[in-house]
Parts: sequence; structure tokens; C-alpha cells
Amino acid sequence: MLESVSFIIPLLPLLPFLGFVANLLFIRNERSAGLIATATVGVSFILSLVAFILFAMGGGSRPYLDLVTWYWINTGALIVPFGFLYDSLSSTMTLLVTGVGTLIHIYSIGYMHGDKRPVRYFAYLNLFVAMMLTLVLADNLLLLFLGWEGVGLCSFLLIGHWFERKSARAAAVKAFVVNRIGDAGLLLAMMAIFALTGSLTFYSQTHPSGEGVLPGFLDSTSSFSAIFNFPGQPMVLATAVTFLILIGVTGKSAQFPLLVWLPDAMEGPTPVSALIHAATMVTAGVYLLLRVEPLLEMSSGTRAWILWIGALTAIIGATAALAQWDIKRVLAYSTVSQLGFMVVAVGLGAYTAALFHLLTHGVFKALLFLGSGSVIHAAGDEQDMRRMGGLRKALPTTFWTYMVGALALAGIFPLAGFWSKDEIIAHAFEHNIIVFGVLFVASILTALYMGRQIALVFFGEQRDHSYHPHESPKLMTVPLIILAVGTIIAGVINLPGSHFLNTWLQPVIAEEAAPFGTSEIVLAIVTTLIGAAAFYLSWRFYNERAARLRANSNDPIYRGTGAIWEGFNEGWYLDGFYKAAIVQPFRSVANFIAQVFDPRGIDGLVDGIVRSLNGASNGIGRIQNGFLRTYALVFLIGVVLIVGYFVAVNR
Amino acid sequence: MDFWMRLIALIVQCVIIALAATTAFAYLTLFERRTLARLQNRIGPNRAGPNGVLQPLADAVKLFFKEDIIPALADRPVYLIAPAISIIPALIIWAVIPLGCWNVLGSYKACFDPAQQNDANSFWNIFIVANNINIGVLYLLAVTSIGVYGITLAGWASNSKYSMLGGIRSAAQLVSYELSLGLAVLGAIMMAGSLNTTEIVDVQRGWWFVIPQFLGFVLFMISSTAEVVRAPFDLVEAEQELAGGYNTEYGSMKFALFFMSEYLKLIAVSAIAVMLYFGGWNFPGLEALGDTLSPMIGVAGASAVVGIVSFLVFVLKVLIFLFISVWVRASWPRLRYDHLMNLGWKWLLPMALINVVATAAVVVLVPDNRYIQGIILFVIGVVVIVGAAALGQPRNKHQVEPISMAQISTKQ
Amino acid sequence: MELAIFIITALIALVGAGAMIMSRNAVHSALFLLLNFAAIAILYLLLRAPFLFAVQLIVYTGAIMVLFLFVVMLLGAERAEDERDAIAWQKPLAIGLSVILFIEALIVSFRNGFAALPELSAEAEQIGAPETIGQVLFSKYLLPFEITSIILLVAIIGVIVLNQRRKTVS
Amino acid sequence: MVPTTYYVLLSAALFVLGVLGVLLRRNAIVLFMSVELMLNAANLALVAFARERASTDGQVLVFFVITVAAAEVAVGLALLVAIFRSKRTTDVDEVHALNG
Repeated sequence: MLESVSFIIPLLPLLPFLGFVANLLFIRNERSAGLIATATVGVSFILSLVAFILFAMGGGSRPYLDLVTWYWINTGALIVPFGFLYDSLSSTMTLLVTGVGTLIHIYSIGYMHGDKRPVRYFAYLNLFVAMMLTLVLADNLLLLFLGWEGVGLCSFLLIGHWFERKSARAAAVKAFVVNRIGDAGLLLAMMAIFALTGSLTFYSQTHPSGEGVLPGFLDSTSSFSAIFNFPGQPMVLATAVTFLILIGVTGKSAQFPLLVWLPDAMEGPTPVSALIHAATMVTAGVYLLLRVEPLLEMSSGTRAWILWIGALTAIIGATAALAQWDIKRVLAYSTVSQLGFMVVAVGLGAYTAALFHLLTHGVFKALLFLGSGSVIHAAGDEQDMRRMGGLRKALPTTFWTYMVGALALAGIFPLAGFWSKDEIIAHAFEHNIIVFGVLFVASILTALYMGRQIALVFFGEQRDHSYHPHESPKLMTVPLIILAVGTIIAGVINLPGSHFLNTWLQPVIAEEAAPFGTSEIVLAIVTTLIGAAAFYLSWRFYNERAARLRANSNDPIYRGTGAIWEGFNEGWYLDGFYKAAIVQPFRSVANFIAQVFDPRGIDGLVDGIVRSLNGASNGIGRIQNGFLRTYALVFLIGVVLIVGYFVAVNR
Repeated sequence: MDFWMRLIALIVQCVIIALAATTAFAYLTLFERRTLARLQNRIGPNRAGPNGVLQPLADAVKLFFKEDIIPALADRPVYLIAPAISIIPALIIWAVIPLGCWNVLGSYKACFDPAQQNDANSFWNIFIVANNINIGVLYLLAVTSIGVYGITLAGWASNSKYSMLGGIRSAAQLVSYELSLGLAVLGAIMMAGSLNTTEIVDVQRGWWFVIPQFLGFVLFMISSTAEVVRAPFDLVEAEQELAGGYNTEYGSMKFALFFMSEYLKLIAVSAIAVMLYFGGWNFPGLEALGDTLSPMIGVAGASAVVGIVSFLVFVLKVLIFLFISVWVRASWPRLRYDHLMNLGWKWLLPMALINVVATAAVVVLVPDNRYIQGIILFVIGVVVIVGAAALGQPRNKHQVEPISMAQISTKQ
Repeated sequence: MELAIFIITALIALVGAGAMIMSRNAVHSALFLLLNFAAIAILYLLLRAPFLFAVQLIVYTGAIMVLFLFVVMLLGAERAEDERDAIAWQKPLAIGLSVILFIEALIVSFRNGFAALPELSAEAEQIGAPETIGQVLFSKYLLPFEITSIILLVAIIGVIVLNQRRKTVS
Repeated sequence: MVPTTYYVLLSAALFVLGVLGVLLRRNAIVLFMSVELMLNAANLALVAFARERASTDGQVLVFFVITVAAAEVAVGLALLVAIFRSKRTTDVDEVHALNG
């Protein structure tokens, strides 16, 4: 049975890739492009489901499946197989990616109808999924990095899909550049790992020569236990390596210093936002952290960093989400916040909880984004919540599914978000009370901004009558319904007590299921109640004041908070900080180079060389006067010199 | 001692040959005029002396006393030196031509048996050749090639259109025909295996090269006639076209020098033809004559007789050639200039090349028997000549050039 | 005796060469060069090279110089230097350099000394005989000989092509 | 016998005269003649050396030089005639335009 799994696994990334190739080279119309793209990803989903079941049935004997298709790089010292690692972690991720991906594809057919470049869009979308699957299934860091860069590239391409818009172009470039910063960290980490262990594969496998083993670096953790004399403070090598990995993760998963790209990524088509935020891209960072869990376990220092970065991100995201007008930016900052939750879980050592939240969040955030897409679609591409209101009546399906998603995000019992988020908060409560406090506030804020959004978008009266809202087509609503169902039931995969996910992940992540005691139950009840209360209060507050909102008016709480609200709205001025600290100096240096150094220095140098060469050639050219006799004279000079040399010097 | 003796003898020889040659020239003019006259059914000069024998003297006196004119626009130095340049090669060419064999100190036998020429380099061995050098034939070619300068320079220095054209024509003609001349001679050289003129004469004893080198001989005759600018190749001085050619502006003795050089060269070329193809001074029975006489008047006397007879034989043979030359002049019309060039480059040169190749092949393939060599080469030669004549026939009646009456002219 | 001949001939050669480059008239130049060549030919004889003597006369005086004269006359180019020299500045330079070159030759000569050569044996006298040269030419130097023949052929073709009259298309 | 050095000196003198001719004269034909003079000077030195070494090789070399010189003169004069046809001059300074 496992043999059939090994037959299936390479197909998972290959099918979307083939779809990409087909769309890239052969398909020319929107309809077939959407069909091909959806079909490939859909088949990939079915296959991953099959593989998952087969693996689950026969997986007991073998904790993972390492499938080397061929050796990508085989230079003696550096051996990089093009291999797929199929274990409980990657199989779960595969399901999420293909499942949510399929729904987003279906949704895209409806959403992107009438777009200028649908074929290109679907090609990129397919490539995105293929790259994400490569990332998830890679059995070594370099192949993972290929997928890592691949999703980075695809995000750039898709965010900039409507590149006619300046903001889209800027957002695409921003996403790309910010991600590169993190990638540099990951690259350095890879180099360090290779230098330490001589291998980039995760787990040991057969050496390509057929004899011996190609060690996996996760199996040879002893290499990382050496002490590295960092100036002023010795640290374990594992800390250095994992810290470098953490830099990569902050880039890809939009953690604190590098989170700025994600809100701007809303410039892409909404399904792309869903894909980036839910199933792919941002989850890659968390996935990577889970993947290198043995290393993290060795470095309490890095885990502390992870913890605090996550907490900070969670609170930044939550507060910023509270002060957005753009329906999608709210969700974007919400994603940032939720990613912070996951990272905190990793930092706490609650890897299963992180993955659990990753999965549930993937489902309900996809639901929310697709729902917001539906709203935007209905509102004639209007994204400002001040221009919406009262869409509940026009968009019933969207409203109800969105409501499910929002409640799940707010952590209301018994939706998926409740289970996963509560588990993280429970862990925090147990380990670090400050972080618990931060997360607790963040989760209340989550309920607040979701209530605000629901109130502003769906309740009250329609404030802007320039469009006629209408329910989206079936192609868009059906995925919403499926996701809503998923959101409702997804909690079961790791219900307290059953710990299904914990058990499932046992071969990969050696983590005992957290005990489920009275304090946890009390905590859960308290958080849920507070969350529900916050949600209701916020809904009520905004529902009452929504009618007075106009296109440019301030938030009702702006009067009370003022500059704080402004700061939240600007995402804690991180963009401004970067602009002032990095972009402006860089720009002035570039300006100096462009306006002073280049024309005076480089051009001057080049012109000078040209002028001197011109002068020289003019001078030399005068010797070439065409007079035969002058040439003969020069010849004679040479003869005299040579003969003189032999007469006088070299007798 | 030997050196000074040799030098004196050389000087004596040179003076004798120079005087003899000029005298021969003088009487050749008479001979030609008389013969031409006879061929044209008239009498010729017969007033000065009995049968006009003093006519050359009279001509000389007349030329000496003519007014010497130098054209105002002439290039004086070259104008003056040109006749000298013209006459010098005509004289020095005689240096290597064996005129006879008079072994003064030894036996006449040495003339007929190379084995007895034990002292080959001794001056006394063979008297009548002025300088017996081993590059004799090359010397001949070199000197003939210098002959062009006199005419060319005279034509240029006169600074006159007609003279100039004559000079340029001569330069082109002489350079062109030199090639076939040299190649024709090459056949004889290959047969003889030597460049030494005496040896060439030696080798021909009993088997003159005219038979094996028949083709070469014909080519030599044609191209040497052109080389000495003799009718029918005398376009250089065609009166009708060039008003006399290169020597139009010359008068008195300077003209006489050109005139003399022409005739001297004619004689020299005839002598070379005799030397190369008709056995030089050799004649059947010459050795027998010596054998007959030596008991009567001693070896030295016999040698003297043989020497004189051989010289006379040589002169006789040359006379025959001279007569032929006059005869040709009387009979054949002058060629057109392009025909001249065509003949030289397109007919004579290929034929000469064929001759060289055939001779070389036969000499190598049939190394020992000179009679068989001769017969084969003779046949080849006749075939080539006949073939060339056949090929040269005008194919179209319209291409036949109108033939005018032979232009017969005497100088003066 | 031989030295006397050498000195006379050498003087003739030098005068010929000098007059050649001094002469304003190309035909005179050619004639002086002819004189020079003749002198060199005689020097060849002194150097026991009778074959080269003949070749020098036949080729240089008999063919090359005739060609020169022919071209000069044909083109009427005996006086081509009427205008002012455009690069007169190089005249002193040229003379100076030539003098230096000659001085260098002098230095070499004086370094080598002026020892008279020994008389050659009768056998060695044959080095310039046509037979010897023929032997060497067709054995040791056969390849250069053939190549020379090719060069001559190419030259013939080249000359013909160069001075071909363009056939006018009509 | 005459020392070889005399011949070499004569050869050098003739060569220098040839050089001067090339450098000072403008008539292409005279210039050409000067080149021939230089060739002859070199030939003379070669023959002198051959005489000193009692070797035939030098003379054979001279033979080759003379032969090739003949070819060279033929081609050179043909070029000259061709130039004269277009430029109506044999002054080398008149043909100093480097293009066309």
C-alpha cells in the first residue's frame, strides 16, 4: 500500500505544475484555463486524500516516507536529492493546501470572470500551489527553499496581477523585497547547517552511491550542541542556526519586524489573498518551524525570541485590525495576529497547537477572505467598509458563511477557532503569564474587530447607493458553504481529550498532549464568554453608529483615542519607520549616486576615458598619414633600433 | 707571366674580332643590297669600285661627314649614349662564339677528341674562341637581352612621338621574344648537357642538332629574327608607320652605329644558330683533312690548316644563314603589331615549352642513343609545327587579312 | 689585381646607386641602376658566382629594368616630383637614420676585421658553376624551387588580372 | 682575394642608399628601383658570405631572391600602372588617402 503512496506523492506537486505549464503554453481562453487549473489542483487534492488514507492505514510501521526521485545536485560533498518527505506533518499540510487551494480555484473561476488576464492568473495560481506543495513535501532544505522562493515569486506575480495599478505594483515589489530579507536569513541558516552536518536533508536516507547513509541534519542534532562563542555571550550553535531560520520565518510568515508586506498584499485579487493568508505562503514559516522542531528543542534562547516575537505580532496585528476601514486589510491584520498566535505556540513548545491553529485558521480565514471577496464583488469592487452596510439582506449566503468564519475567528464555542486558539491560550496560561495576558487581550481584540466588521458590512442600512448588491454566483458561494461547514467541524481533529492530531503527529513531533484539566475548562469558558461579549458589544456599538458614517468620516472611537487609533490604523507606523529609516536614506543615497556620482563620477570617468582615447587616437591617427614614405621611415627606425641593439648591447 | 700573356692575347683577340665584325658588317650591307637587288630583278650598287666593292667605304665616308644633329628637346646624355649602348652588346656577344679550332701548341686531334683536351683552360688550346667560359649560352642570352636598351633608350631620348613608339614597341617585342628564344635554346642545351659553347659544338660532331632540335631550330630562327628586329619583324623601324622608328632623330655616325649594331646582331645570331644547330665549325672530313696533311706538313701545320678551314667552314655556314635572312626580307611582308605579339606569346611560347618538355622526356627516357633520340624528337618537332600551322589557319574566310605587296626597303 | 677590379667596380656600383637616387629623371635613375646592377654582376664574377652573374644580367638588366623603363615610358612618368614635398620634415630624419644605420654596419665590419680570404681550391671554385647550383637546386632546395615557381605563376595571373581591361557590357 | 668585409661594407652602403631612395623619392617607380637596389645589396652580401664559406647555399638563396624579385616587380609595376590609370600620377604622396 505504501508503494502506491510513493507512486502518488510525486504527482501532488506535479499535477498543478502541469496545469501551470499547460496554462502557460497552450491554453488561451479563460474558461479552459480555469477548468484545467481547478481540475489539476482538485485531482491533486483527491490524490492527497487517497495518499493520506493509505498512509494513515499503513503508516504505523514507518514514521515517514522518503521518496527520492532523482539527485538534483550530486557533487560528492553536496548531495541534494529531489526527494519528497511524506510524513504525518507534510500529509496534513498537503491536505490543507490542496483542499483549500481547490476551493479557492473554484471560487476564482467565478471571481475572475471577465478579467483581462485570466489565463495568466490561473497559471500563476497553479504554480503557487505546486510550489507550496514542493515546499511542504521537500525532504531537504534546499528543495524546501525552492518552494519557498517559488511561493515568493508567485505571490509577487499574483499580488501584482493588476499591475496597471501603481499600488498593486508597489505592493508586489514590497512583498518580494521584504521576503528576500527573510530569505537571506534562511539561506544563511542552510549554509550553516551544511557546514555543520554536511547535509541538507531532514532525515537520514540511503546514500546515492548505494552504500552508507546520507545523514539528515535533524538526525544529527549533536552537531548543533557545540558552543559557539558569540562576542560577549556564548551560545549553542543550534541557537544561531534556528535564529537564522527565525529570520526567514518572520519574513515569510509576516512576523514582527517584517510583517509590513502582508497588509499591502491585499492589492492582489481576493482569492489570491485567501490563498496567501490561508493555505499557502504565510503558513510556510510556521511549517518550517514545525519541521525543524528538533533544533528548536535544543535552543531555549530562540524559542524565547519566537515567543516574544509572536506575542508582539499578535498584539500589533489585533490592534491594527481594529482600526482599518478596508474590509480586506482588517482580515490581513487579523492574519498577522493569528500567525502571531501560532508562532507563540511554537515558542511555547506547543507544536501541535500551532499546527492545529494553522489548520483551522487556514480554513476559516480562507472562508473570511472568500466571503469578503464575495462582498467586494457584490459591492462593485468597493473595499471601504464605510461605503457598505446592510448587505445582510442582499447577500444571505455570504452573510451567514461570513458570520460563521467571524465567530470562529473570534473563538466562539464550538467553532474551529475556539478549539485551536483556546489551546494556545491555555498553553500560554500554563507557561508564561505575561504572554498569556498579551494573547488574551489580542483574542478579545479579535472579537472586537470582527464584531465591528460584521456590524459595518452586513448590518444597518446601505450607506452608499452607487452600486446594487447582488448575491455572488454559485461558483463562489458553494466554496463558501463548504468552508463554512469545514469551519464548524474542523475542531474535531484535536478535541481536548481525543488529541487526534497529537497522536497523529507523534512520529514527527515528540510532544505529549497537554493535560486537560479543570483550569483549562474554566479558562476556555472565560475566554469564550469574554470573546462573545466583546463581539456582541462591538457589534452593537458600531451597529448603532454605523448610519452616521460617511466616506471620509472618522471611526466612532477616534474621538476618544485619537492618535492611538491613528497609530493602529497605520499598523504601528512600521511602514513609516521603514520609510524613514531605510527607504529614505537609501533613496537619498541613490539620488546622490544618480544625480551627482553618476553624471560627475562615472560619466566623467567614462567621458574622460573616451576623450583621452579620442585624443590619443587623433594623435596616433596623425602618424597614419597615408604617406608610404612615413611608414617606411618608421620601419627604418625599427631597423636601426634592432640593429643597434644587436650591435651595441647583444653582441 | 701567364696572366699577362693571356691579357695581351685577349686584347689582341678582342681587337681582331671587333675589327673583323665591323668589316663583316660593312660588306654584309653590300651583300644584302646586291642580293636584294638580284631578288628584285635589278642590279644594286655597282659603281664604287669593281662590282661596287667600295660601296661600304663610300657609305662610311658619307656618314662620317654628315652634319651631326642633336634635337633640341632630346635628353642629351641618353640620346648620346644610346647608340653606344646599342653597339656594345652586338660586339661583346662574339666573345663566347667558337669561330673555329686551331690548337696552336697541341695537335688538331684535340679539336675532335675531348679526351685529348687535357689542358682545357689553357689559352693556347683553342685559339679562336675568345673566352671559353662554362656559362657561355647564358652569356649569350644575357647579352641579347641587353640589346633592347639601345633601341628603347634611343626612342625615348629623341623625345619624338615616332621614336618613342618605336622604342616602346621594341621593348615589348624584345622582352616577349626573349622568352621563346631562351626556351628554344634550352632544348639544345639539354641535348648537349652543357652551357659551354665549345662543348656544345663538340657534342654535335657528326650529328648536328638541327635534326633532334628541329622544332627548337625553327623557333630559334623565328624568335631570333624578331630579337634582332629584322624583317618581317622590323616593326620598330617601320617607315610607313613610324617614319623610321627609334632612329628617326638620329643622323650621321650615330645612325651608323645603330645600323651597324643591327647587322652585327644579325651576324651574331646567325653564328649562334650555326653554333647551336649546325655543328659550329664542324664539317665532315675535317679530321680526315688533318690526318692527310699532318704527314706532309707536320702536326702544327695540319693544326693550322684545320684551324683555318674550320673557320672558313663556320663563315660559310653563317653566310648561308645571312643569305636566308636577306631572302626572307625580300619575300615576306611585315607583320601587324598585334599579330607579332600573338605569334610570340600564343604560338612560339607554347611550342617552345612543348619542345623543352619533349626534349627533357626523350633525353631521360632514351639516355644513350642520340640517333634514336634525334629521330623521335625530329618527328615530334615536325608534328608540332604542322599541327600549329594547321591550327593557325584562319577558320573563316572573312578573317583572312589582306596581304599587301612585300615591303622592300633599304636603309638610308 | 683583383682588389683593383673590386675597387673600381665597387665605385661604379656606389656611383650608380647614388646617382640613381639623386637623379631627377626616372629614366636616368633606371640607367644608373642598370649600371649598378652591371657592377654587382661583375662583383658576382669576382665572388666565383658566374651563374649568378648570368642570372643577374638576364633577369635584372634584361627583364626587370626593361620593365621599369617600359613602364616609365608608357606612363610618361619620368618626372613626378614637381610639387613641394608634403612631408619635407622627414628628410633630415631619414638621412640621419640612414647614416646611423651605416655607422652600425661600419661598427660590425670593423669588429669583424679585414682579413683577406684564402684562395679557393679548384674544387671549391665550382661553388658557382651552373652544374653545382643545378644539383643543389634540384635536391636540397627542391621545395623552395617549386614554391618559387608557384609564386611566379601567381604573379603572372595577378598581373594579368590587375591590368585587365574591364569588358563593357553592351 | 678581397676580404669579405669589403663586400659587406659595399653592400651596407648600397643598402643605405636604397633606404634613402625609398625615404626621399616620391616617384613610385624610383622608389621601387630603390627597393630593388636594397635587394641587390642584400644579394651581394649573401654571395660574399657564400664565397667566404665556400658554400653554394648562399648563391641558391640569391637565385631565389632574384626570381621572387622578378615576380614582385611584375606585380608591383602592374599595380603602379593600375594606380596611374585612376590617379594619373606615380607620386606616392598623391595616394595617401587611406579610404576609397
